[in-house]
Amino acid sequence: MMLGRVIGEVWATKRAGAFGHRKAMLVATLAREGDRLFPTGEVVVALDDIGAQQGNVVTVSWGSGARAVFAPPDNRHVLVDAAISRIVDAITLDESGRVLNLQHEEG
Amino acid sequence: MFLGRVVGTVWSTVKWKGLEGVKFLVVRPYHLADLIPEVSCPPGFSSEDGVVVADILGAGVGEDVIIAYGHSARVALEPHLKDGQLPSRPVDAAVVAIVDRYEASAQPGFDAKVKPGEKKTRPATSATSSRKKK
Amino acid sequence: MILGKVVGAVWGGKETNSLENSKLLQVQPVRLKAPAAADGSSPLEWTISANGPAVPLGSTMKVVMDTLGAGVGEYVLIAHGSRVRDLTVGPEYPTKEVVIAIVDSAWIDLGMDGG
Amino acid sequence: MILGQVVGTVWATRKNPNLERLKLAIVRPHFWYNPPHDVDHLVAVDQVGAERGQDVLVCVGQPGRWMAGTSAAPIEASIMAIVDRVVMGPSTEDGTP
Repeated sequence: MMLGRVIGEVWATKRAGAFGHRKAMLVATLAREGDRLFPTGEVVVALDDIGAQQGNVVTVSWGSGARAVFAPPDNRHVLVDAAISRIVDAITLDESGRVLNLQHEEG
Repeated sequence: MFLGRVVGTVWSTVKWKGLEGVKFLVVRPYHLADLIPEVSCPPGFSSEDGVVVADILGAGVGEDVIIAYGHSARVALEPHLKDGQLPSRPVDAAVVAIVDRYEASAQPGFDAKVKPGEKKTRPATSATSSRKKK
Repeated sequence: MILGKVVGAVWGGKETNSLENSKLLQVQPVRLKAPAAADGSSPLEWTISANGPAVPLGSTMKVVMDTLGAGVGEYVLIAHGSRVRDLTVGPEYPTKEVVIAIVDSAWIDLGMDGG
Repeated sequence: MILGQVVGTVWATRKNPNLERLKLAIVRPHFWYNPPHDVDHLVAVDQVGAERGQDVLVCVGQPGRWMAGTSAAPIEASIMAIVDRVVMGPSTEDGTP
């Protein structure tokens, strides 16, 4: 699983496999140093089933982990390799419990 | 999977059991610039120098091949496997096809640095580079 | 796979018991580079294990698990991944890179590889 | 998935039998995606009939093999969708694209 930030949205009508009504979001994966998040340069497309918005910090699950977000992992009609699994509200930064709050800028 | 050119061979007699009859080839992966001179690739991609791949299709030096990694590489060495059967050859890269011909050309289209809501297009360049097998 | 030269064996008395009686090798990844032929003649063939020319690739040495009895100075092919490890040494070993072949010789076509 | 653009096609007759009759496309990724191999292009099996120039979504791993009907198909990447539109938000303060 990786931390990422939603930076865009992808519309694809002609597609194989059951995306269903779900949106495909463009996600830039993030690394963290101390209390700062910064982009790794990696940008992927992850299917979103939980309503992530532009600017949200999220967790991205890969491969069979991504398919597990939608249905039993060996479910063969969910044809994805990345999915948003959590919208992150805050990150505890250290043992003292300092927290990095993440406001979700709306789109 | 990606395109590369076979540039050499590695011989080995002492190797893991199950790899008999498998050849090892040195392959230099193509870069986008090799395929389409005027197209730049997004930042971040470094250049891989050369990779050794397993082969049972008999690719020769100088031939273009398609290389796959991981599970795809292992099943490439066991074409008779049935769905659900697990491959057993311990390799992580292999030739899955020997290229007859490829064609590639620059295309107008989406540019990564796009302002909200707008899709920029790049001028089309018609140069098409294609490689026939020698 | 990665081609590398065995430059050392890594011994140790104290280790996790999942490493017992396993041999660890220090391997320097190399890039095949044919020596410049005086007359630029056709591709050269050389026995790489006789200290043939090879340019070290990158700085990081790898420590890999030997499965075939490779010795210092020999060249080996290293495969990566937990599935490869499971198929060779077995899942109980704490490594993801194993030797799958000891190299007898290697050949690279000078013209093809652009040096 | 990987967002990219179809820039070419590959024809091959000598290949793994599980790749018969499958169209092989050359894809230029629009972003770096931390590929398992440090190569800046992709060859993907085209499962949806994408044409050259179209933006597509490439899926890596098992889904492509499921589409081909067998886990024994040496398919690492498959084009799973043709992209109609990409909308990117304003680049945020930490310089994300």
